[in-house]
Amino acid sequence: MTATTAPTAATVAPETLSTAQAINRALRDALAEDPTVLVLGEDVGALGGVFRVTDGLTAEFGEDRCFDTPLAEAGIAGFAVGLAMNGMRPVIEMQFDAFAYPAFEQIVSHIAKMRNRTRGRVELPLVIRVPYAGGIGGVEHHCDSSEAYYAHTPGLHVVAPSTPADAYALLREAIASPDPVVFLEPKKLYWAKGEMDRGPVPGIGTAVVRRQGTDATLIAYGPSVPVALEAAEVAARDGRSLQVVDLRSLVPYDDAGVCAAVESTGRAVVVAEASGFAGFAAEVAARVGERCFHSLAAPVRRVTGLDIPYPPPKLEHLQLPSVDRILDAVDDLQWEDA
Amino acid sequence: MTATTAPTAATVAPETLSTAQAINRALRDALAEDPTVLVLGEDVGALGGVFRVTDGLTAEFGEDRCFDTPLAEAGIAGFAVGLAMNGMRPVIEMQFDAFAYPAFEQIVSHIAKMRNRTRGRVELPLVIRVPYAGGIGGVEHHCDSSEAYYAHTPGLHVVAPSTPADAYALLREAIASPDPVVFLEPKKLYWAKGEMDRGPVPGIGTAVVRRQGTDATLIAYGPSVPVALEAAEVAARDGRSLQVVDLRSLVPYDDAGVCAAVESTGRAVVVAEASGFAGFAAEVAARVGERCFHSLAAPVRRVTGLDIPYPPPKLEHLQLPSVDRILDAVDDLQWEDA
Amino acid sequence: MLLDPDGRPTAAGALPPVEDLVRGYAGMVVARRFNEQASALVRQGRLAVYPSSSGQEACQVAAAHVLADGDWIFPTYRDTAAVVARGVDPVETLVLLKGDWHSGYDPYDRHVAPLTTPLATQLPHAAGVAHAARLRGEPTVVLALCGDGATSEGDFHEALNFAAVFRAPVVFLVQNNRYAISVPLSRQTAAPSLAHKGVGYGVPGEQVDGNDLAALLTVLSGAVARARAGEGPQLVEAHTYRMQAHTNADDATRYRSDEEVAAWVARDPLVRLEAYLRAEGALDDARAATIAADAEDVARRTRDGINEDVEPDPEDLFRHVYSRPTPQLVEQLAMVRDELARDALAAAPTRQEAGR
Amino acid sequence: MLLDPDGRPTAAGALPPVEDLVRGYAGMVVARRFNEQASALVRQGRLAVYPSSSGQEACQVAAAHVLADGDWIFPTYRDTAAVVARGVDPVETLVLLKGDWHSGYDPYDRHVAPLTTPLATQLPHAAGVAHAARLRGEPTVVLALCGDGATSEGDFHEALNFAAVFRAPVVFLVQNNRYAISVPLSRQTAAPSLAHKGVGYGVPGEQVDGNDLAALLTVLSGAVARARAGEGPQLVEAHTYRMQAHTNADDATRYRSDEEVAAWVARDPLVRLEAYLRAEGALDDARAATIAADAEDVARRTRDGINEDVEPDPEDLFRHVYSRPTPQLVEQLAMVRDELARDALAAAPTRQEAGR
Ligand SMILES: Cc1ncc(C[n+]2csc(CCOP(=O)(O)OP(=O)(O)O)c2C)c(N)n1
Ligand SMILES: Cc1ncc(C[n+]2csc(CCOP(=O)(O)OP(=O)(O)O)c2C)c(N)n1
Ligand SMILES: [Mg+2]
Ligand SMILES: [Mg+2]
Repeated sequence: MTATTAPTAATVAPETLSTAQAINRALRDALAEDPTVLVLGEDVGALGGVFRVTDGLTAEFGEDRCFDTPLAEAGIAGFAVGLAMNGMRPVIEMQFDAFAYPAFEQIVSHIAKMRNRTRGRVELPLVIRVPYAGGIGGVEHHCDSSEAYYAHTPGLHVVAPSTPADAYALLREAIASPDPVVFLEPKKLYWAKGEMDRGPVPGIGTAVVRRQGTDATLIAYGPSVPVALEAAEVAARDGRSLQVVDLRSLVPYDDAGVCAAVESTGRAVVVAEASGFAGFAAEVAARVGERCFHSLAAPVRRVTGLDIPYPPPKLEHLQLPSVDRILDAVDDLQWEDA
Repeated sequence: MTATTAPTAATVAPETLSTAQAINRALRDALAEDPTVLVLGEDVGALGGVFRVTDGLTAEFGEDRCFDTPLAEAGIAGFAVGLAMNGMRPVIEMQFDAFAYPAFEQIVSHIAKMRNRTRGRVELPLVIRVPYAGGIGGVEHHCDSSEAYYAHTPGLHVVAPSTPADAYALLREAIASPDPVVFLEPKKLYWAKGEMDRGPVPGIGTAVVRRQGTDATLIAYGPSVPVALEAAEVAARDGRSLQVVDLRSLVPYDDAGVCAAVESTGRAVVVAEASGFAGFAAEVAARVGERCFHSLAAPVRRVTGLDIPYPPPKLEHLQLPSVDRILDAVDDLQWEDA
Repeated sequence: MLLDPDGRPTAAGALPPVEDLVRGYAGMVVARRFNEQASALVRQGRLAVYPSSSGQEACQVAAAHVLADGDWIFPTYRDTAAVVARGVDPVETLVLLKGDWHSGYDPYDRHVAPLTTPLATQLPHAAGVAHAARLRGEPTVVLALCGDGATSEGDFHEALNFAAVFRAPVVFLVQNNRYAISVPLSRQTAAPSLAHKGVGYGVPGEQVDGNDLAALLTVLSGAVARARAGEGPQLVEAHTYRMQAHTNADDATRYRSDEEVAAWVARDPLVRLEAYLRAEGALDDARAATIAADAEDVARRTRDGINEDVEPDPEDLFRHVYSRPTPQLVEQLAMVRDELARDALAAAPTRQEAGR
Repeated sequence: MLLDPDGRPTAAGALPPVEDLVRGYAGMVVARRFNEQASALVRQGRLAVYPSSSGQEACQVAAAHVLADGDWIFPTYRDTAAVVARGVDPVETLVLLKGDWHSGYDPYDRHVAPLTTPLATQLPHAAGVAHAARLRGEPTVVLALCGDGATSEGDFHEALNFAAVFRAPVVFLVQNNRYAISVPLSRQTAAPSLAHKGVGYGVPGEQVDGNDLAALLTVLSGAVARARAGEGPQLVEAHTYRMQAHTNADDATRYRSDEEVAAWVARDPLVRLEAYLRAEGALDDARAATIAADAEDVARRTRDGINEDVEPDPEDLFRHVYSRPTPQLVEQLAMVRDELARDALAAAPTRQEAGR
């Protein structure tokens, strides 16, 4: 679980897909390969999901394999628990992040704990897909960054891809996992295209360095990765070399990879869209502070969402970590030459 | 909101109450003083609550003021939203921490956001009382430390008393507050007796120094405060002077008070019963790391619950921050003489 | 059904007073025009999203018209036309969907709760508001709206049950438009009707033709009166249809046939009532023109208001999280102020722009 | 009611085969003895807590006896006697309540889900298990238990609805013992009965005397057969009473009168069936003695097993959080190992002890 550089494109011209298409393909391939895989949720059938992520799956695999449920998230999660207890590998869709909250008890008290409760006798190989976070001009309840709730709950894996290739590979791994995985799909990246890796992609639990850099390390995940990369690009023009680490997986967390990265630069900024207070970025900052203390030339800074309910569309730009805000934080890292 | 020393007992012999009695008195006094205060939940009526916290309230104030509801936590929370929208000040009881999860959507999407949604036109003066955390030999779902879920949600105040006097004063303040307050009552302290302060008690948002010390600062709240105090007592015998800060209020968080305390010693250990990963202690550690960086002689350490589902009674001692574990962490704070 | 799809009275019962029907008709014309205007504003990029109630105007208007001033109504995202019919300013009604703020009107002004998006979550609120009024001895009735899909949520169950146990004066009106986005009613329930759901709570349930304003006025007025009289909550299922897609973002052809839509368009609630009123002589061209002009006026005000560029105040983000900002919010506000001041000062493009 | 409280057959219908009644009676004797033994073990400090089903033994035993081997049962914390009747080891059954671990038996062995504490949450699981079996064409039926209080939870609603929509073969058995801890049924529902709740889901609902084993066997077998035959989920409400407090920690005198309890003790399910079987000549003193001896044997095994001090393995805490421990758990395990090793080594008292 060491941070590695993302594999470079193979010699064959790689295929380009959007994140939504990559996830659709992962579901299709999993359904085709394993008859126990089921896809269920609200509007995942005929409609193909409100983001078209499940497009065509019912037509291809039939009503028994990909199907609409009654409109009840606790019911969906609880039903999936039963399916998983009895030989299936359900992949459930929560239509938007905030609409997973009705399922919170099922997720925290059962999905996360069933293996533990039964000393490993009952496994729940299930995936909770959550279209996640903001940046799409959505109205309230459609833009929550809810990862902290899940990451704080022992028993759940929490994954957040930032590229189509990762979305495909990590979702396949999540579906194959004997453990429940909360799979956070950054909504604003659904339409972002990217090359599908030909070679193996590092697995769940491994961070990757998306951009090399020597002056400071930006640690990001999911929707914040492209912003961090853009900030690094701008900083490079100002002569500052920023490394960008993509966590990819929040649980398990890649301590070794992140520490190695931060130790190589001695400065760190954590970038995350969720409200900062008691958010996942706090864990990253605390861990880096604990583990890399003597390598740090400056306090670990966080660039996160404000501690407010997600703003209405006209104001959401103020909530999202921007290139400017990241660069301001980098500027604050107590440079000797400043 | 500066950390102050808890007021010392007045000259009149102070009264001694258990935490449960202090909370009962706060409810009784609030019901008596304000006809809009209502107490509702499961078994809060004739039974007086499974911890007897609401004992006698129905008898004294009648069925309209303190009453049992159907067994449905989302319903209780949602019903309370309506009561609060229409002139009441409901105080709801969630029977145990984990049984508040069915109400998660109501808490996160409505209770926390109603003021914000309506630009302050609709206030929700309501209190969610949660018998909270472990140490009582309870079976699964009866010992969760769920503060991180609430503290991460903008719009909620989160309070966790550690003494009967605080329990009384903070609950009175919570009931009087125009904002929703999640009031975390450490179950294992329900029967702990303490003196009721005669003088004013610092308000919500203020941390207090419970014990003076010069070598390192222990930062704790709720059920961990007595453990931190005990650790400081033992350490004193070993010649190490530990300061103990009781946060009392997680949201708002007393940055000024905590920083002043940590800067006075240069070393900090955060103590909390919840699983550490992405827990509230991470926020404290991250903030102290960010704000007191140059005063810190050692990384901020956390002594928290393990990242596992709360253990069964026979093993819960391994989950709880113990005096030994706190002292081990203090030993790790890179003492020059070590 | 008091009026058949062609607007002819049926034998099912007496019709409401004709003034109420004319007033209801006028309300529906406004509602339809409002729906069309809002949909146009989405296409023009002035609203972020709009879930139209086109086809459901009889429910929307009846829900507002059966209530007394002190009563409350709890709308969903789709019930903007009901909110307008209740007397809320149309521009304020659309603030959520424009994206300036989460909610635009003062809920206490006309006793209209904020439009609620998480399904069925407003229903227990309605029960609580009703119970608070009852504790004070006030005659308030609360009308709570939801869709067929929302009846599957646990909150629907808990709300009806709380209301029933506490005999709270709530009328639950389910607009059964047969779909929850794409999911047909057969995936929501195996019960003979949604009104049957009342049985499990001891709540009287009734079905009504949701495209028949006359029937709706009669059934809902009855339910409101019973609730007000202390008979406890009431459940009404109105059979209706949304003639448009779920929202502008939806593609309804993926899950509904043209024939099905056409059959429902033939049951348009406006056409039906207009036919009746004209046949009765209660509506002539002159009156119809006045009504249309009023509707046009609402549309114009809506359009003008929405087309006005309001600069939402960033400081509002911090003002209403708590009654007083926390120290953390005070710091964050200072950061945002500083950023905005720097942005404003910068004659040169910001770094972010430069980076693009 | 097939047998009246005095054990006399009523005119309500034919009784099940007498062997089934004798087997059921034997099961109830075991269940009663098991309840008493477990309650005694709480008083002796060997169990952390025990929610007794004393008085509800007919429901407990019937629920287990009507199922085929491949069927599943989903119990609550109160249904330990049903779990034992299903063939799970009594000591393993009590592990949760002893506090050694959260669940003690292998759910796949006898197809018994773990005892579930969060109310009604197991009901959607039951629907999912049933649906999975149905997808594979297996004849499995799932019997899911809950109490009267639990019917108020949203999960009850969602589970019945999912089962109905998917025609999942689930029998929902509500043991209506009239209280949810202290809260009486009148605070849970205003419906004429809990069986009426089936109506809102299109699920057939039936009421049965929950202290009449004969009636329970008949009604539940019928429900299981209909579910197995593809008729979809079934709801059965059994009227019963817990003769003890909610748990040992409860004080039932705060909310129930002695008279009420006495009236229900007079309807003891064991007494009633014993009277009938003796009257029929199906039970004599010799057979009763054998049954009592068997029950005594179960009690002894329970006592012995629970009295055995199992040292729970601390490493189990880390072993089963995920299929493979995360790096974080590996570190935490190392810390705990180190602590335990130091504790073990320490001849001197630990610092913590010294501090006390
Ligand atoms: C708790 C929750 N889950 C999911 C959604 C997403 N969603 C918005 S509208 C809708 C369909 C609602 O159907 P129905 O209740 O029939 O109302 P209609 O839209 O037909 O008026 C869904 C699934 C939501 N808003 N809230
Ligand atoms: C979700 C949830 N809320 C609250 C509780 C606490 N609690 C445990 S048992 C109980 C009463 C249950 O009553 P009922 O469903 O009638 O079952 P009974 O105990 O009578 O068998 C309550 C409130 C719980 N276990 N789960
Ligand atoms: Mg609908
Ligand atoms: Mg009960």
